[in-house]
Amino acid sequence: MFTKVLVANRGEIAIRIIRALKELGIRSVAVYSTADKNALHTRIADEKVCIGSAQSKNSYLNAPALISAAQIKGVDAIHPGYGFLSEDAGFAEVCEAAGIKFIGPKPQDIELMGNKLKAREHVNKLGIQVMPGTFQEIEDEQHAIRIAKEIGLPLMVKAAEGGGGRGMKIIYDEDQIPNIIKIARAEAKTAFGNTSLYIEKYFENVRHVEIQIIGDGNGGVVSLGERECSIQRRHQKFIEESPSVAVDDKLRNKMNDAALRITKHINYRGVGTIEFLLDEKGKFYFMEMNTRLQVEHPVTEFVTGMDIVAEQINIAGGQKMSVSQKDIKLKGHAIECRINAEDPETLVPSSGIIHTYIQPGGPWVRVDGHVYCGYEVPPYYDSLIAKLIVWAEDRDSAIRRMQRSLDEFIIEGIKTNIPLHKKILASKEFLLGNISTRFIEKFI
Amino acid sequence: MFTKVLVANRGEIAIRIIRALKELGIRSVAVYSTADKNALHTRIADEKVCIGSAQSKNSYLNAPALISAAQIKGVDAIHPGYGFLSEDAGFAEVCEAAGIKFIGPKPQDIELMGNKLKAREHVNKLGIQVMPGTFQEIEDEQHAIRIAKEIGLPLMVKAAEGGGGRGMKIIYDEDQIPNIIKIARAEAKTAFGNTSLYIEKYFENVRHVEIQIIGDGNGGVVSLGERECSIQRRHQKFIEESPSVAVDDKLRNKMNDAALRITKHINYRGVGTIEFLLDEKGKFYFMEMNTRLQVEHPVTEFVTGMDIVAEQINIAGGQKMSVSQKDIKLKGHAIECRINAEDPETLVPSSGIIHTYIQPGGPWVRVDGHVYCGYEVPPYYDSLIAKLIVWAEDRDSAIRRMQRSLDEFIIEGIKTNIPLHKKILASKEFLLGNISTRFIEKFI
Amino acid sequence: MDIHEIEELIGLIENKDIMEIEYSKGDEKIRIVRAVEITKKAGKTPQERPDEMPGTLHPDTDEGNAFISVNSPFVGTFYCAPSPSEKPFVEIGTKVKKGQTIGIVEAMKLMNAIEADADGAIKQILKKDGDPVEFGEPLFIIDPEG
Amino acid sequence: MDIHEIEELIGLIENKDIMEIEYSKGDEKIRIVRAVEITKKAGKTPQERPDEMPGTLHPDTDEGNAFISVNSPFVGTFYCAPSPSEKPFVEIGTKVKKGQTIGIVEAMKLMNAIEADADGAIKQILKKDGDPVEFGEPLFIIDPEG
Repeated sequence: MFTKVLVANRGEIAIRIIRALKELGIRSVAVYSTADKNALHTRIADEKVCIGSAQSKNSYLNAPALISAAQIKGVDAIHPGYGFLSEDAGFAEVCEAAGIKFIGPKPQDIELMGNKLKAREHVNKLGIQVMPGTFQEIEDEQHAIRIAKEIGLPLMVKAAEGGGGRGMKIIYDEDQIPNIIKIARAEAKTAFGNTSLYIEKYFENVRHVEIQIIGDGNGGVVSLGERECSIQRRHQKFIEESPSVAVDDKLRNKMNDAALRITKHINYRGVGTIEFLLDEKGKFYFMEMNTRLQVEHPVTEFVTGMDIVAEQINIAGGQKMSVSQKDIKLKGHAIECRINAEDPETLVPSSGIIHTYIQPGGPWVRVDGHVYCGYEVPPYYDSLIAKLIVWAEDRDSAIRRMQRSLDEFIIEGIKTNIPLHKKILASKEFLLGNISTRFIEKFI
Repeated sequence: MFTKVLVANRGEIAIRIIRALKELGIRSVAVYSTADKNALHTRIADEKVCIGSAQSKNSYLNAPALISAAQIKGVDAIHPGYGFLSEDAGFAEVCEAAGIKFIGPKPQDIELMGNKLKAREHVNKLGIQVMPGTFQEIEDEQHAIRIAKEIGLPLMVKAAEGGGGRGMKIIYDEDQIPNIIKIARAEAKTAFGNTSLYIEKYFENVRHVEIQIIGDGNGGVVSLGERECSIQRRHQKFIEESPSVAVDDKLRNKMNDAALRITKHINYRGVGTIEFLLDEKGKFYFMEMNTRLQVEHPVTEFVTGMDIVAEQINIAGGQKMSVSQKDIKLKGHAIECRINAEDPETLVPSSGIIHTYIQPGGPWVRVDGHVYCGYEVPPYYDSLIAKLIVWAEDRDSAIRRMQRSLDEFIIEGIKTNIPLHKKILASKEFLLGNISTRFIEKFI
Repeated sequence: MDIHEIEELIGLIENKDIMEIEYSKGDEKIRIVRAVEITKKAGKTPQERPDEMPGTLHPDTDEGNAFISVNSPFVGTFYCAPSPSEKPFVEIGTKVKKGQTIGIVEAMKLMNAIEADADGAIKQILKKDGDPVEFGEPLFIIDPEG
Repeated sequence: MDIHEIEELIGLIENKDIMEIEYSKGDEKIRIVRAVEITKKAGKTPQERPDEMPGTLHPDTDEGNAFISVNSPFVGTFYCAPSPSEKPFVEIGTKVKKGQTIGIVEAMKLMNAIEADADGAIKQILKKDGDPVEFGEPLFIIDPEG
């Protein structure tokens, strides 16, 4: 196993990983930008090193600085967390070339799944239903119009190198096509350094349901069940739960089976998530695979009793998987609310000094956060400041537990989305589980 | 069920109960002394009422003020928490006389178990081994000396109306008897308003193991397994865990059986704890019963998955027990550290303003606390400021999780016992489970 | 002494009315002087004021005249008259003597007489007949010069 | 006490209502007095100051003379000479010109030349050959009047 690991991330996920490392008896090295000098992850890690200035490209996205930091600290492995370089096949390769284990999938798997068109092709060949749409990139506007006629409006234009909800545009009208293609291409170039686009059918009344899997790279892959992630805002997940009210045992088996086929076929190593759209008739479509740890992994930890991050580290360190599929049973119900430092009306990120910070606690309440009283939220990074996760015997009890936890959560000095979470949790439609990816849009 | 409940307590347990009430959809009324104006329990409750001045006798022990508060707020029931009036049979009676449900045992059960001599007699008659000692109160010094000759030194002098570790003196030498009896009698009068004393054998290398039970008052009683509470300081519990390394399935069944016999015989209603001494040979002796919710109930919640406080309230509200004995299975391992505001060397309570307060978090970490950054710990009450409870698959993992959680817990402005907890958790003897009630004494 | 201890030391004086602190032990010596203008007023936030006890002086805001507030010594129900059929003990403007009964707070069927804390005139009656009152809640304001 | 501890100490008092701090141990002594006008500028704590970028001015404590600190622009390994067998680029007292190479920071096998930010004399060399250095860590102090 590893003796020292560098965590190439910040915020709550850096803390989550450092916690797992400590519990496994592995020394942890935090990296930080000059803006994160007082960040909590630098305080709880065993060692820390400043890798660059505030802008992510100079620090958390600065691969040479990260490798250099890993070398001067003499680590065995790098954990990339999520976001930043976690799905960068090139970074994974550079790590391995430098003799540092990358705690994540094999570079070729990151690459295969990172290109959404290749991933669609891979999955389609296995006979698993993918989202209706193209398997080639869009050549030009005329090509896009031909596709639109073929599969019918509305459509969604996506960046081939995008993912995680970024770089997506909806087309409701054929006339919009030339314009949207132009904008999407420009955005894709800026965001992903690649202008490749493709088109999928856009479904309106669907759920986003994903399957958490974990593989040991030796053909062993286990599914940890589904997460319901339909409550989204601007394609960003907002509330996640497990299990999904729309998934019964039969459907769960089918989805697990599809996820396992997709990943077993490539002998997948590490944690990953297969994202599906689920329609009202119980038919599901492959959207994409995320080849990394996900923000919402705690809901699965709560219902399975499995420490996903520890398992991920152990597998990367060469250990065997600690569970087999028959050990996995979902017990009770877990819900996660993402607490963001943002204006609940405008969604504009809110930076500033937190002068009151009182966390909820008590039974089956988990907070994965990284801020504290007196901390200044810097304006440079993601607005997620804490994940509030609860578990209870059943969904109704979990909702009530989440409601009282949101009531207890006092953050002053910056704006947060807590009021919106409270509104959603108190709504009849949420309580009934009548949700879709357009829930918040219709709700506000 | 109840629609509104008054919580006649303060601190973390008031918060724990308010949380349970909120989750059950019951309105909560907090009471507070003038010293607790800014206490968190007043902030999270639905309503609050000031009941008296800082000294407990004028507020939290002031039965007329509590009943009056309950009446002006129109509550259906009072939850007494632990400590204060929770084991006061008279208060339970006054509540019921005023038409307010007392969320606790029947007054006669509180009385029976509250008098330790009567309790010993009750249990002895059932054929369950009690601590060797007297069944009558000590008449005078000569009587005490006769008993000493009979059962052999060392002995322990206890107050008949004492309990919970208070009012106890050890006798190592016959010459000390007259003096100790005199002091113990004086202390018992001050603390419990009653001079009755009795004598038990004092065992040196034993464990304190207790069984958590819950009864519905209709003959149904369920045991939730044991807690190992041997790590004590000055007869006050310091670290608790479940299960106990010293208890195997066979012994657990025996202890459960004894606890169930003691409580079924009186048709016990509510939650309660049967405390046993367990010697090195696996023989156990009844010490006393606590007829209330206990500080350390969360470790049992973690390993059983059962919400003990919700169950207690539901039963008091006339609902049936939600579980039967066969549903109770202990899964994994839970540990609790009591975080006190006190000098870790001298044990002197430390009051003052907390200027940094950063709580541990992450998977399977629970904090039941009541302080926050900027809060001033008043000098009037118990020094417990938070309970840190963790769960993991096995004891070793739970210890590592507790260690990293203690490392993360940053409290500045007052002194706490966190350093001592860290020392104990890091010790080889604790890791091996070689513990007894004299662990800390020998350890420091 | 390391940086943390120094930080703690600073924390210590920041909350107090301390201007300067000097400490030495063996060959180690430290002296900390506080900035003058920004000395926070005893570091006390309003939440930390000691609680009002029944019958404390309340310097009122208008022209510094010290009114006296008569606070409830019990949590219970306030009554302004000896019984529903009788007249109130006092009204606004009533002249009262120290020790005179001016109201009742009932707690658990016990009627507790509320007495004037000083000679003066009733300036305000803050509760209505039958109102629930908390411990320490102001019931009357007496103007000792009234 | 090294430069970091001093920096930390300065950070500490900047954050607080502290005017002056004096500390001594053995033959070591430090006294830091705060500039009057900068007391709590716009509520900013030192933590919120933009970080020093390589080559910023460092006002030193003795008589206000501004020394220049040359900071590492990379996380990596510091070398004081072009190769182990060669002499160091500079020593204490060496006169340097702006832009002159005075050291190397190696990151991922790439040798990055560290240049003097100003004309002057090397007053201090804060790292030893082969030391690991973080981004922004001071490597040299240059006295522009030296």
